[in-house]
Formats: sequence, C-alpha cells, structure tokens
Amino acid sequence: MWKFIVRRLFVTFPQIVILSVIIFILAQMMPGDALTGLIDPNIDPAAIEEQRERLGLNNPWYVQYSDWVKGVVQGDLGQSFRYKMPVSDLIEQRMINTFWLSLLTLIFTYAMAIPLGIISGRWNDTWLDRAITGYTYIGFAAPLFITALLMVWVFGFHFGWFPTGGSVAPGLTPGTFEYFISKLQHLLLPAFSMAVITTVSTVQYLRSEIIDTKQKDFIVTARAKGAPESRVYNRHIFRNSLLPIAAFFGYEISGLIGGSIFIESIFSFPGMGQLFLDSVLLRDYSVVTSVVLIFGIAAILGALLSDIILSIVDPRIRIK
Amino acid sequence: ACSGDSDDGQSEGTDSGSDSGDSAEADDEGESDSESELYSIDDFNQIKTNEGEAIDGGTLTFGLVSDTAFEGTLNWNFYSGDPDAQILDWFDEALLTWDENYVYTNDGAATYEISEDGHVFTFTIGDNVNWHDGEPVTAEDWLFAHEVIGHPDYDGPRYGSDFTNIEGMEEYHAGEADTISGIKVIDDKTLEITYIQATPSLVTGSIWTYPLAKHIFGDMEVAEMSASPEVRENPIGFGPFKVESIVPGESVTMVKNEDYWRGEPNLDGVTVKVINPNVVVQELESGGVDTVSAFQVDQYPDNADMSNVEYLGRIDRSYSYIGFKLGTWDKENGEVVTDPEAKMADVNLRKAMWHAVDNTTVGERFYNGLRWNATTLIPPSHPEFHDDSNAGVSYDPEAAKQLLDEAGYVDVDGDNFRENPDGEELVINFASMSGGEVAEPLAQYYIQAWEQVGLNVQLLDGRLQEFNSFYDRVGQNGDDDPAVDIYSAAWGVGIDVDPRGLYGRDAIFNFSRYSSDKNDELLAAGVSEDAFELENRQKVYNEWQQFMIDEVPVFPTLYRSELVPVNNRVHNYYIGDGTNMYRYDIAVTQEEPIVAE
Amino acid sequence: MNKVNADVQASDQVRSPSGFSILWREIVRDKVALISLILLILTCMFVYGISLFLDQGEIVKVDLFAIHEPPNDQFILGTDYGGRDVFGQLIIGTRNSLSIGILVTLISGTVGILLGLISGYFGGHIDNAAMRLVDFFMVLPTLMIVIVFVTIVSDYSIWSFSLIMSAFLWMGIARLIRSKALQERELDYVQASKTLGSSNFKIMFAQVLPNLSSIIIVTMTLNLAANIGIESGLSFLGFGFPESTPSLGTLISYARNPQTLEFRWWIWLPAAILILILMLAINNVGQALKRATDARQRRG
Amino acid sequence: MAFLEVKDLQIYFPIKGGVFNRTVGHIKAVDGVSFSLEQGKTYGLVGESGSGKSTTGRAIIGLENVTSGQILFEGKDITSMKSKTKDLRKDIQMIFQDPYSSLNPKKRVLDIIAEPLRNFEMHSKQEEKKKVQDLLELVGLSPESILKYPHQFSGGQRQRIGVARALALKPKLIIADEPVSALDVSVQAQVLNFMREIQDQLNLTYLLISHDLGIIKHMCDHIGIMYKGRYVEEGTKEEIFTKPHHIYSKRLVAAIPDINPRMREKQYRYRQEVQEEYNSSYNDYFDHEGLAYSLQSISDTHKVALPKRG
Amino acid sequence: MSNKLLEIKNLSTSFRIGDDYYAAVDDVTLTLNKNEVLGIVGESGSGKSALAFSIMRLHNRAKIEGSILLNDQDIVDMSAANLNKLRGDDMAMIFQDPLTALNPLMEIGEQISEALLLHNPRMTQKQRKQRVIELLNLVGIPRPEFVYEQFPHELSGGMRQRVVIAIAISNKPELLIADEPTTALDVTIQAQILDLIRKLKEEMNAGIILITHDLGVVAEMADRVAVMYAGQIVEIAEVHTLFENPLHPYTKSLLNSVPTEGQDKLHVIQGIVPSLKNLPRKGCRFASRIPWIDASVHEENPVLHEVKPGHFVRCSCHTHFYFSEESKEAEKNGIS
Ligand SMILES: Nc1ncnc2c1ncn2[C@@H]1O[C@H](COP(=O)(O)OP(=O)(O)OP(=O)(O)O)[C@@H](O)[C@H]1O
Ligand SMILES: Nc1ncnc2c1ncn2[C@@H]1O[C@H](COP(=O)(O)OP(=O)(O)OP(=O)(O)O)[C@@H](O)[C@H]1O
Ligand SMILES: [Mg+2]
Ligand SMILES: [Mg+2]
Repeated sequence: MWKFIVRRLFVTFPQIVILSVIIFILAQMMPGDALTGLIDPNIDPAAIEEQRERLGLNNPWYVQYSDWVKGVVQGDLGQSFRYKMPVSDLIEQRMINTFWLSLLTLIFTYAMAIPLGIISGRWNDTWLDRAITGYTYIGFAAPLFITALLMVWVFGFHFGWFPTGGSVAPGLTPGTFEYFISKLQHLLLPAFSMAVITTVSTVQYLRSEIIDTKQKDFIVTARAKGAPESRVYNRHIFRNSLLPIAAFFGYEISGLIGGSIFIESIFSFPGMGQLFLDSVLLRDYSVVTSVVLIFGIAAILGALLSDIILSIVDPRIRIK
Repeated sequence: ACSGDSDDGQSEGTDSGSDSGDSAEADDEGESDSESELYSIDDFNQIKTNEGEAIDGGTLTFGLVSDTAFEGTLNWNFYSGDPDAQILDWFDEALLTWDENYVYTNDGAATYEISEDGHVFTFTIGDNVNWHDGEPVTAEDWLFAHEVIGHPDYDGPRYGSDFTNIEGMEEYHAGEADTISGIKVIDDKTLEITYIQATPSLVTGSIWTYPLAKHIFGDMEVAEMSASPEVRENPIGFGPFKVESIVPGESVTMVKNEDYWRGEPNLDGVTVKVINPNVVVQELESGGVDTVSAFQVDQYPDNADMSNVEYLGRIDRSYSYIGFKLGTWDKENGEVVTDPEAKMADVNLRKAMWHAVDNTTVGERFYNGLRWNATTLIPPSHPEFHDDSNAGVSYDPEAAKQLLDEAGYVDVDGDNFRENPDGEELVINFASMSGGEVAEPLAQYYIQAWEQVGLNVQLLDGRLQEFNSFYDRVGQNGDDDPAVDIYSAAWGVGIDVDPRGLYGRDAIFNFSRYSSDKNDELLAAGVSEDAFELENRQKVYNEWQQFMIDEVPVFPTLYRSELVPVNNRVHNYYIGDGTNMYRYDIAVTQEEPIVAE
Repeated sequence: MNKVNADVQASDQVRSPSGFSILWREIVRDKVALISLILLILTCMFVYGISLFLDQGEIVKVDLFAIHEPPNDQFILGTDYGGRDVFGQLIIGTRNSLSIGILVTLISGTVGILLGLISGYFGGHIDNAAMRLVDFFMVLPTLMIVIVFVTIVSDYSIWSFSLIMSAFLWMGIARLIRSKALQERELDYVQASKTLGSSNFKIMFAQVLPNLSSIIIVTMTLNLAANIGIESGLSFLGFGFPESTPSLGTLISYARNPQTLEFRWWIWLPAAILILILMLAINNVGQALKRATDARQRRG
Repeated sequence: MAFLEVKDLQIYFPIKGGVFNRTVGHIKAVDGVSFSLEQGKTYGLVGESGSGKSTTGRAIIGLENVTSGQILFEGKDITSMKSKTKDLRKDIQMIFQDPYSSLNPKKRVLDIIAEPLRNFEMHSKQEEKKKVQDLLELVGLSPESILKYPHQFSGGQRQRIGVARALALKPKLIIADEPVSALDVSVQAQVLNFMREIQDQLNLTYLLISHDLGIIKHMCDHIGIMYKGRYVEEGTKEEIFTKPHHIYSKRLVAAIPDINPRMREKQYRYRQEVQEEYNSSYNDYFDHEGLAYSLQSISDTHKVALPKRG
Repeated sequence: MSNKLLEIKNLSTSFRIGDDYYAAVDDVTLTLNKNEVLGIVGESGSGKSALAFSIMRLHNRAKIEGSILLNDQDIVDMSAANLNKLRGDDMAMIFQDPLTALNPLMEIGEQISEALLLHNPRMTQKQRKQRVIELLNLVGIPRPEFVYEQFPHELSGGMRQRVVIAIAISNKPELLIADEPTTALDVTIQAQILDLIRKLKEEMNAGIILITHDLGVVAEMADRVAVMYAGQIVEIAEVHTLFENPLHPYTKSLLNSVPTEGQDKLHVIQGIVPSLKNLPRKGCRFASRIPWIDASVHEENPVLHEVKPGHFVRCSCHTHFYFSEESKEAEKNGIS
C-alpha cells in the first residue's frame, strides 16, 4: 500500500514541476502585468517602473521562476501584488471557503445521485427511470452558469430563502453558533446549484453500472441461494455498483475546481475559483501560479485518492 | 486622481426605431415602448430629500458593487483599488475638504494658509481631531505619511509628481537625505510644506492630505506596512465610523466614532458589504442594501420607478474619447515623438471622423440621455473650466465627406472606401477595449458611421481588446503597437483640471502621441503662477479646449453622469463634493430598509 | 448428393456486421431517438442552408434606432442591445456553435483515437508514457490556458478556438479507445494478422480500428452533445467570441446582465432552449447508439 | 536435420513490482523445452492449463520473445524475430483456438483470406479472388461465400476459414493451438477430419496443442507432455497412452473419462490407484520446487523427466 | 412413487425475440428419482441451460408453461417468497463458469454462509462459520480457515468451482442441478470434481441433474441420460442402454463423433443446430441434418415413444436411420 502511494507520488512529482513551469510561462505570456491597471496620470510612470524592477517583473521568466521556486521550497508562495499580503495567507482564507463549498457540493451530489441512480438502475425502463434519465440529460445539457443564475433568481430573490452572495453575514464573530449557521446558509444555494449539475454524471454512471451488474452471473448465484430480491440488490448489486462510484470520488475534485470558478463568481463567494479569475484578470501572477498549482495538486491528489480508494475497496486490485 | 476608465456602462435604455435614422432629437412617441424615455442629469439631486422623521441611531447597509472581493488594504496611504477607497471613506478622511470647484476649503479637519509667493503652505490640524484610539492626529503623523510614501521601500502607487514637487523629496526618496527638507513640523498640530513649483494645481488636489498614525506604524518597516494587520485587520482612521470587524474581501462592519471631531454621528453604525453588479437592483428592491457605491446608468430606465429609493445624480468627472495615433513614445528622453508621416497625420481626416459620428444619438439610444455628446476635453464636471460656449464639432456626415474629398481622400478603385491621397488603400485599425457591456455595439457603431463617409475602419484583430492588452498595445509602457491607428478609451479627470498628465509632451499617457509647441505653451500657462488668477486660467483653458478641437489629436465622444439610488429611509445622504453634508449627518427613519412594492 | 453441403445458410437474420446497420436499426426502433435525429438533420439543414443566404455583416450591424426591440413583425425574435436582429444571430450562432462542436469533436476525437489506439495496441512502455501524458493533460488548468490563448492569439477564430479546446478534450476518448484496444489486441484475429505478416500499422488501422468503429461513433456523438455548449461557459466569463461572430454561447451569456435575464427573454432564452434541444437530441441519438452497441441493453 | 527443432527453449515473463515497478521476478512460462518435429507428421503438445503449451507454439511462430534457446526450422535459426525472413514466415502458419475471435468480424471472408496474400504476394484483384475461391473450395466451403462476413458462418465453418487463411501461403508447418476446443463434439469431428485430410494432401506438418487427450490420441504421431513449463514425457502415441512412465502422465491419462459406461468402476479404481501412486512417489518425479527433472531417454523415441541417475 | 423427486411435464420455456416468443425448451417431460443422476447431453444451444434455469425459475424474462413438480409442489406457479425458500435449500445449482459465478467483492466465507443464513436464520454466526469450514473441508479445499477470508480472484478455477459446489450443497439439497460443472476445467481437475459430486450424491442421497456436452462425463456419472436437440428431448434411456443401443439418429451421430480408438474418420453431423428463431416448428427437428433419409419417415409432430421400458425416443425416423456413406464421399469430392 505504502509502496504504491510512494510510487504514485514519484510519478506525481515531475508532473507538478512541469505543471508549475507551464503555468509560469503562460502567466508571463499574458499581456500586461500586475501594474498595468495603474493607468493614472498622477502616478509617475517612473515610480511604476521602479516598482516593477523591485518586484522583479522585468526579469526573464526563468529568473522569476527560480525565485518563485526558491520561495516555494521554503514554504513561501510569494506576495500577492493586489492584496498586499502573503499568497499563502490569502489562499488559506479562500481555501477554507472553497473547501466547505466543495464538501457540501459533494454531499449534495452523492445524496441525490445515489438514490436516483439506484432507482433508475433497479427499475430501468420504467417511467420513473425515464424521468430520472430525462433529468440527467437536461442537467447534462444545461450550462452550469444558467442553472446557477436561475437558482439565484428563484430561490435567492424571488423566494428570498437564501442569501445570494458572500460566505457569511457581516458582523458575526467567528466561532459563534450564529456564525456557523450563517456560513451554512450562505453555502446551501451555491452548493446545491452546483450539485444539480454534478449529480448527472454520477447518476448516469451508477445507473449503467447497476444495469451491468444485474446481468452478472454471480447475481444468478445469489438468486439460486434463495436470496430475496431486496437482498440481491442490497448485498450484491448495489455494493458492487457503488464501488466504482467510490473511486470516482477523487476525480470529482477536478470537476469541482472547474465548477467553482462559475459558482463562486455568480454567488460572489470568496473562494479559490473567484480568486483565480480575479488574479488572472489583474495579472496577480504569484497568486495565479499558486492557485493553479494548488488546483493541479488537488487534481493529482484526487486522482491518487481515487486509485487508493479503489485499491482499498476492490479486493481484486488490493495492494498489500 | 485621474484614472483609466474602462467604458463600463451598459446599454439598457431602449429607444425603439423611430421614423427616420438621422434625427438627433429623441422621439418619445411613435411605436416606442414604455422604456424609451430620455433623461437628463439636470433633473437629479445631489442630496437626498428627507421624508419623515429620523430616529436615533440605526445602521446603514452600504453595497459595495464589485465583481471581485475587495483587497482589504484599508489605509489611504497604501490602498490602490476603488473598493478599498469606498470603505475608507466611511472611517477615515482627508484633512482638507474641497468645494464644488475642487478647491481646498478651510472647513475640514485641518486649515491651510499659503505664503505670498505661493510656495509655502502652513497647515493647522483641528484640536479635536483624534484617531479612533483616542490619540490626537498630529503634524508628525502627516509628515510621517510623506516620509513613508517617499521611502524607497514604499510599495504603494502614490509616489509621483505631487510628491516630487515638495522640496527635498527627491533627495529623500533617493536615500540622499534622512529627512524631507521641505516639510517642517512647527508644533503638534502645525505643519509647513514648501513646494518647488507654485501652481494653482496645489490647491486643487495636489496636496497629500492623509496622515499616517505614527504611534502605530512608527516602528514598522515601510515594506511591511501595507501587509500589516494594522492595515488589513484593525485599520484605523479618524473618520465618523470605526471598523469593528472585517470579513476579508466580503464585508466590513463599522460603529460610530463618538469622538468624531465634527460631532457624534447620527447612525449607530454602517455595514459595507460587497455585492455583485448583477444583483444590485434586487438587493436594493429587497432592502438588502440602503445604497450602493455605483449604479450603472443603463439599469436606470428599467428601474426608474423603483418605489423604495430615490436616485441621486451628478455629472461624472470623466469622458469617453477616440484617439488618433500620431507618433511614438521616446523611452530614452521620456517624451512624445510626433510623426508627421503617421497614417492619421492629416488633421482633416481626423476632423472628418469626428464629424462622422453622431454622439448625441449614441448617448440617447445607448444611455437614454444619461451620457451625452461631449464637446471639449474638459468635462462639465469642472464648471469653472468647461467651456460651455464651445459647441465642439457637430455631427455632419456631409461636412465630413467634403473635408475628406478636399484632403484628397477619395475612392479611386470604386470599392466604396476612400483611398489615401496617394491612391493607396486606407485601412484604419481601431482598438477598442472589452469589458463594458455596450462596448462592442458602440465600437461597431463607430465603424459603421465611418463607413458611411467612406472610411474603411477595422476592429483591431477583429475583436475588442482585453483591458491589459489594450493598454499594452496603446502604449502604457511606452511600447506603442504600430498596428493601432485609432483607439477609443475614457479618462477620469482628476479634481485638478490640469491636463498635462494626459496631453503633455512628457506624459506617457498621452497615448495619441500628439505634441506641439503651442500645446506645450498653453498647458504650461495653465499651471503658471499667473494662473492663480481664476480668469487667466479659464482663458488659457478655453483656448486650449478650442486648440484641441482644431488639432483633433483625440476627440471627446460622451460625457457621463453618475446615479446612486438611496433607500427612502435614509436622510442626508449625498453624492459628490461641495454639498456641505458629511457622513456623520446621515440618519435613517426606521430600523429596517424600506422594501420595494 | 454429390455436393458440398457444409455451407449452410447460417441464419435468416443475416445482417451486415458493419455495425452501422445495427446502429441504424436501433435508432429507427427508438422513437425518441428517431425524432431527435430528424430534428437534428432538419436543424442542420436549415441552419447551414439558410445561413448561406444571410449576410452576417448585415445581422451584426448596429442599429441605434432598434435597440432592444421585443419580437415584432420586422424582427421575429426582437433585437439586442445593439439593435441587432436576434433571430439572425440565432441562426448564425447555431451554425457557429454546431461547427465548433463538430470541429472540436473531430479534432479531439482524431487525436484521442490515434493516441489511444497506439497506446492500447502496443501497450507496455508506450502505453505507460501515453497514459502519463493523458494524466498530465487532465490536471492542466484548461481555463487558464484558454484565457491566455484568447488574450495572446490575435486570430481568434472558430478554427483556432476549436483547436485549442481540442487540446484539452482528447483525453477521455484516448482512454476509452486505449482500454478497448487493449482488449482488442488480445483477440486472436490480431495475433492472426501478426502471423500473417501484416505490419503493426496495418493491423492497427485496418483491423483493430474498424472493430472500434461503433464505440467511436457513440462516444463522438455524445461528445458532440457536450461540445456544442463548450464556448458558452467561456462567453459567460467574458472570453467568448466577439459579438461579430455570434454563437449560442454569446447569446446565452447576455443573460449575465440582470436586466436582460429578467426583462428581455427574447435575447437569451431562444438560444438557451435551442442549445438544450440540440444537446438533448444529439444525446438521445447517442444514447440509442450506445444501447445498440451494448447488446444487453438493446431494445427488442 | 530435423524439420523443426526446438532446443532448450526458455520464455520468461517479467513480474513487475516494488516501488519503481521494476522487474522483481519471472514467470518461467517455458523452461528448457526441447523437441523436434518430422515433416508430414503431427506432433501433439498436452498438459494442463498454464503449462506453457501455447507459449511454446507462439514462440515458434514469433508471437513471443524467446528468452533463450534456439528454434531451427529446416536447419535455419529462426529464434529471433529479425531472423524470420519473409519466406520463413510464409512457411509457418497458425490455426487459432477460438473461431469466433480469430476472424475479424468486420472483414469479409475475401479480405480475411486474402490478407496474407496481400502481404506477401502481388496479385491482381482477379487472381486474388480466384485464389481465395480455390482455397475456400479446398476447405469445403462454397466459393460464393467470399462476400459474407464471419458471423454468417457456424463455428466449424469459421474454423475452416481460419484454416484456409493459414493455407493461403502454402505453409509447411501449421501450429494448431486448441483448434477444436471451442467447438461442439460434432463440429469438432468435422474440423479434425478435415485437418487430417489436408495434411495428407499437402504434406503438412502439425504442431497440435491441446489439453484434450482424446483428440491428441486421435490425431498425433508423437506427443509431448508439459507440466509447469517443462517437459515431463515425450514419445509416440502408443508409448504415451499405453505405457506412460512419468507419474504425471499417468495421472493425466487416467483422468480421461471413458466413453463406455461399463468401464466406469474400473476407470474409477484405476484413477484411485494412480492418485495414490502420485501421492506416494511425488518426490521421485519432481524436484524440491515441484518442477520436473530434465528428460532422460528410455527408448529411441521415449523420453521421461527423471532425476539423473548416479 | 415415493422415490420420485422431480417431475417435469410438458415444460416449455420461451424467450421473447422481437415481437414473438420462441421456445428454447419445448415440451420437455421427464422425471428424476432420489439418489439418481440424470445426465443431459446435447450440443451448444440445445436448451440444456434453459431447462436448468427453468427448474430453478431463474429466468427473469421468460415465459414458462407446463408443470415442474418438486416433491409434488409445483414450481411454475410458485410465489417468489416460496420460491426463495426452495432455492438453495431443497434445490440448488452448480454453475458452468466458476470464474464469474462468485461475487468478486465478497469473501468466500461470506458467500457460503449467506446460503446458510437465508435458510437457517436461527444459526448463530459462530455456527455458520463452523459449518462453512466443514463444507470447505467437504469439497476438498485445503486450509479452509484461510480460504474463508479470501476473495474469489485469489483462487484457481478448480478451487472456485469447489466453492460454488459448497454453496450449492450447503443446505443439503434434495435436487442438485450441475450445469456443465467441469467444462471450464482441466481434465485432472475435472476428474476430481466429478469424484466429489459422486461422493456428495452418496452422502446426501440427492437427485442430480448433470448437464454436459462431454459424453465421457455422462458415461462416467449418469444413471440415466436424456439427449436434447433443439429444445426437445429426443431420447431418454438408462445409461448403458443409451451408449450401447442408441436409437435416435442424433444420439447415434453424437456417439460416433467422439474420437475413439482405431477410428480413422470421425462421424460428422451435417449442418448446424438451427437457431431458435428458425426452428422448424413442425415435424422432426433433426430431419434437415439427415437429408439422405427420406422425409416421409419422419413423423408429423413427433412425440416421445417408449420403445422399451424406460427407453424413450422421439420420432420414428430412427428405424430408418443409417450413416450416410454418400455424404462422406461428398466431402472427399469437395476437397479434391
Ligand atoms: N504475456 C504474458 N505475460 C505474463 N505471463 C504470461 C503471458 N503469457 C502467458 N503467461 C503465463 O505463462 C504461463 C504459460 O501460459 P500458456 O498460455 O503457454 O499456457 P497453456 O499451456 O497454453 O495453457 P492453456 O491450456 O490455458 O492455454 C501461464 O502461467 C501464463 O500465466
Ligand atoms: N435470456 C435469453 N433470451 C433469449 N434467448 C435465450 C436466452 N437464454 C437462452 N436463449 C436461447 O435459448 C437457446 C438455448 O440456450 P441454452 O443456453 O439453454 O443452451 P445450452 O444447451 O445450455 O448451450 P451451451 O452448451 O452452450 O450452454 C439458445 O438458442 C439461446 O440462444
Ligand atoms: Mg493455451
Ligand atoms: Mg448452457
């Protein structure tokens, strides 16, 4: 097991290095830099140039890169130009929000996907199944942002059930119960909006997995033992069909990252996705590179996690 | 401060297709639907009408409209983004206030006197002006602000010509001096600053009026100040409200500063929270916020009858313009080099292009009259200097055609596009910035309008340029992209009207790269000691406005207005300057905002 | 009886194994899929046909006097904030979005199929390397790279856009084809071809590839459904095509503006519905094809 | 000079493992196998599943990399892939086990049978078609079948198509890896009969791989028995079936069910005896790793894996 | 009478193909006694498995007609709940492919003990485990405690088949159906498994239906043999009778196509088994495969005739059957 993880990490490490180089070069290729935004006749261009020099923005990318790597190795992701604070602090703030958002999204996703997938797979080709597959097709076709916008409109403003922006109501003291409740309230709608879309693939996957498992020989064996239908489904079919879903879990992370950019921007939710988009637009390179790197690492770790989960739950590929 | 201003207006106000296409006057009747009304900024107040009885206390919610989180650099000496400034306004303020003509007055936290020769300013800070922690605001603090900004390690954007105009500042900045020779602390509350050049600009915004609390920042490394908790988490000021808590990037809660020097504020507190531009209207309707930092004028026609708010309005200190590339930037010497051979070098061509566009209609159709035809390069937000009598260049496509014909721009190959006087094909590349919702049809409109007079104008790369690449290519770093022939942009004008920063020979932001001796002369005259005399200065600038109309290195297209909706429960709210109202005056009539019907 | 008698007519249900006819039969049998297919073909014919007669320049022409017209006689679907005819934009936008979808599907499909086939067929180190490459592309920050592309490439056209998007969309199909090719190469007919002296190249493309054809058709169809909406997300973030190149995404993303979303449905709703219908239709066809390739799920 | 001679053939498959996925061991699929074939005869290779029969066959035709050892065909070394010249490749062909998967379902019979022709010989379309039709007739299928697809044939017919393909290049040696084990008894008979017929006609040599001793007995002249990658016994049909010497061979022979129900009891008892012998004398026949010893000749044609005497 | 365990009367099992039902098992009638092994042989697709699945009622979408009486209880009309009580208890089945018949994600022990749990709910966990170990011992698996916790993929094919058998016999069924239990296995292992079944039969006194296409296996194991062709039973007889005196042309052909000593040329049955869809629904189904026998000798709608006590044959064409020398000639001609 450990050997396996170590081996995966060995493969992962160069991936991360190449990833960081690529994003660094890309960041440099973008027109403008963090100081471009300061179009102000009252600001002396010389002062800007001075700052640019001081921040090393005029160095070739590899020099900047090596400086950055030197920092990263020492755990210093650099300084955000825009926020005037260490990138690591900034990311820490945002990451917590995104973490909870993703977690809740995942919970919603699975809470919806598993029952729907099971119903759809067990009673396939009934009207219930058709309704569920219909939903999955529509969910597959509907752009995330339209769904989210409509959610804000309907549940945020029309019904006024949920707050429509931010991560917490102003003025609450962290740690108090109100703070916690407020946080949760702010998470519900974005998480649900995202889950409505992310559920789709899991439902479809689970459905076909169940239909597949239903035809397996060992199911006949179970029936031949005299197992009633309920037991055949609960003990044999669901268990076997849910395993691949468990392995899917890690890969969901990549999807969440992509989705968070839309959701956070629509809900003005200060998380990593929003930070990423802002930093790209404002050329806050140290933040961009760090965020992308973290996204990349999260995706890589997600894939690793999937492999590990699969190797734990599936005895056929269990690694000692 | 002036700033590059992306054209962020959206067009929502609709005008239905009225009869013919060339009418400049709006047609309110016809087949138009309910939204086709025209508005005028003159119909708006700058100060909220008060209805009902104000209560004691209450809290106001201020919507900070932004699609990004605010940076949280909550100190005037370090901030760089507008959202931070919006927050700062509530809890910190400048020592000097100004009137509606942007001239410093003596009713602020400090007063000033000018020496005979206009070089030495003596400031006196009011005795009851104290920081939120009770420490008095001192001359020492004011000096300290200058020392920090001038420090070589300073990482904010403030250091510039305003500072280099102080005696001894450059030596200090270069590290050659330990102190700034031009600034003297006379006593606890009195400061004296000597400026190298005495200009009328000094009293219209060129003085740094934000002290920095030395008792707090005094022991800190300059480089670390902007990231310190004293800026980000527990910011301090001496304004009417005190910061109580901050949710980074999202919201700030403030309570009243009972010790405020003007007196105890009416409100108990203020909550500033970021709201997405997409939900401004909904937040206002539902009472989620009392007022907002910005309201896009194109949303106004659809929401003009929102029942729970009153709209305040004023003329914005900005204008949109179209510029012609006439030269390049010489990095070595830091000055504009005008190229007489440039594609757009023919003034008739430029003027014809101005004649060709119908800005009145653009303003009416895209902005329902809340932006309107611009005539000169000094907007009416500066009533003292804007030349009302100058009508600029009118929409007249026939005149445009004639000008072009005379200048030799005629269609020789019959493709309906004019060739240049040498008979070569003339394709004009137009750079326009993306961002504003209406940006694209607007650019498209201009191209069509020019096509009408036979000019082949093409959008650079066939699309709008993203903010950063736009300014990169237009030459904000001095590297002008030769592919750009004309561009459309906007300038926010500083409270000081002096246009040198935008049109001076040594201004990198003079993107058209136009220069001439006459221009230099006029601009210099505008800030000479003579110009202390208002009439002289007006004369100079009127002449300059006309000169720019004649030369057309750029031409202004639209003037703008600013609208702010305010919940009806709010009293004494105001926008703009010189209203004689202050934030501590603001009050509310009930605990909760009024909700729209 | 002096005749070779062994050659028996195996069965009456002699059907071409081309797979295509099976696919076709499945679609015909499935009413929803059939209707979807007809709808799709009609849409394509209509959109591509009519856009030959439409002048894109005319449609995207700004008309200051026709801004935000609701649907009327002159403008069937009203106008947008530039006074431009929404219906015309819808037609051209659909064409553009379809073209993008098709292009992206084809380009990413080709790359994916080639890499997957090579990787699966040869296995071993080649496979290993190829799969690491796939892994790597999976973690690349697609959005950022696309944004950079949009800002630095001066020729931002349907072609270049499709190319860059394809660079991030070939991995799924590569994986699928690889796993199928891995299975396929173990089959005796591949071994047989080797013993018969066919080159690897020949075996891969002439022998293995045809056997993957139905699965390729199915995935490509389903991918097409996904790829049609691909630029709408980017348009939403402000990195879509210029408005002079209308697309469904551009039209939908006008809904970003709250005023448009709430008061001017005619600008974005038809596009949103159209994209939904297109994706559903293609998806329906794809799902029917999928059932056809999976004998156990085949209907009837 | 033997027609085909396999000398001390070893084929190892690496086992990957460890942190770096390095090769940590080997599966000795074939471990020191030597035998030779006579032209025109059928040589049978039997053994239980996984004993390395297929691997041996596949190595001869070049589908498997040889770890060490030598394969000589008509005196020429064809051990490595490269040494297999075009002509040599034509001389050795293979019939596969599964008539369903060994024919590409997407190809017409014409393309299937013409594949080797196209690779090695240049023919016009007409010639090619003629040749294919001739081949079809040879294997007893109607020439009209060329435009049909494999799934339109029964298992036995498919296997004939496979044979026709193998015959297209007029090979001298055919390796038949379980050619009938996927077929029903009645169809099996069809294919086996036919294989014998063309052998006589075309002077073919077969290397017949099977685990069905009934078939081996029916078809082969010489038989080799494999166990865990090694030979345990080799001899003529009579020697193997009437006087199996190695305990494993005995066990294998005893395991064949007898078709005569009256022999049931006898067979059962015989099997018990062999089992007892197997249990008691296991160590005499297998080394400490449970592998067979190297072959010792006990007669001209009969060899048995026994520990070296003395 | 009391010796009769299973009685099948006019059983037909039909599958839906397209819009019609086609009978894969067509009008099968047979009986099985206690402590008897009934062998069923036939080519692939002749309906052997379909018959077995019908007896267990394991088809989910087939139409079953006729009656199946197990200890005089009719299985065909039985409710699902009652059926579940029977399955795995009174009747059990061994499947053809041991590689797929076990749940890959469940421990061996759990899979066996599930069968116990379902029918002996009062057994404690401990008792069950003990019984599982016993069973594993019984089917000859070494180190049962260890295997108990293993997963299917960790066992060889032969081992897995033993596990499948252990599951089947866990509740001492009266009826055991073994559908090609050794087809996937090596000869040596086949011999062991057959020994095991034989031993179990003796111990349990069960009736066994042994389905196979290997005539050798039948010869070794069965007391009586039924030969199936195209969904029908064409001949049933006591094993010695059938092997020594086969009557139906199909049985004869089958026996002749097995390679035996001294046989130079194996017998070949012409043609192929007709597929379900194009079965001749009328007349002798084997007629097309013996074209040299005149059509008139086949019965219109042949039924099983009892030609001797206990020896049943369908269609009287057997009285005219001879192996066609002509056909052999034809094949030779075809080659030359
Ligand atoms: N490509 C391979 N990689 C690793 N091991 C292999 C490979 N091919 C075969 N083996 C192993 O080599 C051994 C011999 O396999 P081979 O297929 O030759 O046996 P066989 O006697 O033909 O068996 P069967 O009767 O099942 O066909 C087996 O243990 C098998 O697992
Ligand atoms: N679920 C089903 N749906 C449709 N047809 C089926 C189904 N199961 C079996 N058949 C058909 O019924 C016929 C009998 O099949 P069955 O599996 O009983 O044959 P078998 O004698 O067991 O063959 P084998 O020896 O290959 O196992 C075949 O033609 C088969 O195609
Ligand atoms: Mg083999
Ligand atoms: Mg069967």
